[in-house]
Amino acid sequence: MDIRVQSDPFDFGAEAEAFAQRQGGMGAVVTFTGIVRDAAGSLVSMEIEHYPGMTEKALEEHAHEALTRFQLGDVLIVHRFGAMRPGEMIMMVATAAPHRADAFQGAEFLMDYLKSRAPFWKKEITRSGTDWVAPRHEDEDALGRW
Amino acid sequence: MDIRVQSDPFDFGAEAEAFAQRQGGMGAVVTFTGIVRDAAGSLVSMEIEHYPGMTEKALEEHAHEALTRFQLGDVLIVHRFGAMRPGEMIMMVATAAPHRADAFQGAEFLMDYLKSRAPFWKKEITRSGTDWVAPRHEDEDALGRW
Amino acid sequence: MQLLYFAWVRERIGLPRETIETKARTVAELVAELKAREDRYAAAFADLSALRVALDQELADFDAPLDGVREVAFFPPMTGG
Amino acid sequence: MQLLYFAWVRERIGLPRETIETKARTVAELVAELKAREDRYAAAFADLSALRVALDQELADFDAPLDGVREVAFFPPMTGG
Repeated sequence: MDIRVQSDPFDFGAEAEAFAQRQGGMGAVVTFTGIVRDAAGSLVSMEIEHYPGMTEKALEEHAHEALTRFQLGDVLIVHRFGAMRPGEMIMMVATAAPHRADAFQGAEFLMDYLKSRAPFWKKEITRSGTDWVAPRHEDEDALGRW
Repeated sequence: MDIRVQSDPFDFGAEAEAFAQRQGGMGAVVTFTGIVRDAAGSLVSMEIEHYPGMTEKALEEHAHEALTRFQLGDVLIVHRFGAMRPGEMIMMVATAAPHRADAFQGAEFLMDYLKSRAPFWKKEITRSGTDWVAPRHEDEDALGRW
Repeated sequence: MQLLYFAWVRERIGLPRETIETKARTVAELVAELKAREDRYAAAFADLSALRVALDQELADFDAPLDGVREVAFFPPMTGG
Repeated sequence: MQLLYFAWVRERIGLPRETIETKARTVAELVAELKAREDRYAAAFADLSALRVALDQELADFDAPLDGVREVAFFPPMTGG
């Protein structure tokens, strides 16, 4: 289990490759990457605030639950905070399991919890002003399936 | 859309990174990687046979269906054939979408079709003999949800 | 007791953290106390349904007791990932 | 008509492909014709539920017609991924 909360960019390809390479006996590896998206065409940058201390704790709890619930062999979570530009990677998770269903479900479970239960807040700086990102109903609803 | 059927190994990290980097406007990238797994501890190698011509056609059809069905921005499929040792990567898929639910579903849909509807056959060479891998009921059942 | 504020809660109150003395027995009592203090607190806590609270870094409800709690954090719904 | 065999179908029959002349109107008729030929074909086609067929590189059923079909492939259930 590897959990990192950092302001620096991370190397998605290298992280994904290293994660997959160290999985002895696992047949399936799933990764998810979140990228700063400029949906309206006016985003200058995104700023992510977090709650140092609680963030790591919450991510560890979710990772532990995913490990046991889906019998994962391993979990990786990297989440950035601070300022990012459109196209930059915000975060990634990776899961490994003997079979693909568990690897997929583990990654989706982690993402659903991370979206609405880990203390991160996104602020969008656009050409017309700044705004805290409102939570999406879909994200809260997604938790209902677990 | 990028579909490759090859005997050579592929560089998962580099493919995943390049795929994620070229997704303008997509907020979510999911990758799946299948790895040769030595469940019984006696696997010497795995050999994958395929049906040249039909393989590419089937993968393209599935990729097209995933693209429209889940409104994906892009799809990558790399699948190897020939001999592989335990720990080697057999294949990968990657999907990109504005939001994570579509990226996850697109990747799972592709995997479910690829497992049971693309013309690949696995043979396991173990210390005690060789055997064609039997299809798993779970894999056929998984198609039912789409 | 240490109070922490994040995102627009922090912006409305105008500070990221403060140390207070309180006799409040629950989060709700603490919120009532803060709202009575100044307009900027009243503005930050106007709509509790738009707020979340963590006690010693664990998510909690507004009717949770404060016995033994050292750190209370208020923030909007989380938007990570 | 070109016939292709894959995986253990190929191994049981002992060759990967062959060209044949046939008047079979459906896949099922073609299978019956092949089974009557030699034991190795009878062995390969003994259990149709364990077999799949593709006509001109598209999956098909055993009762599918063969009109205009140039390539017929027989193989076990697929196990990719």
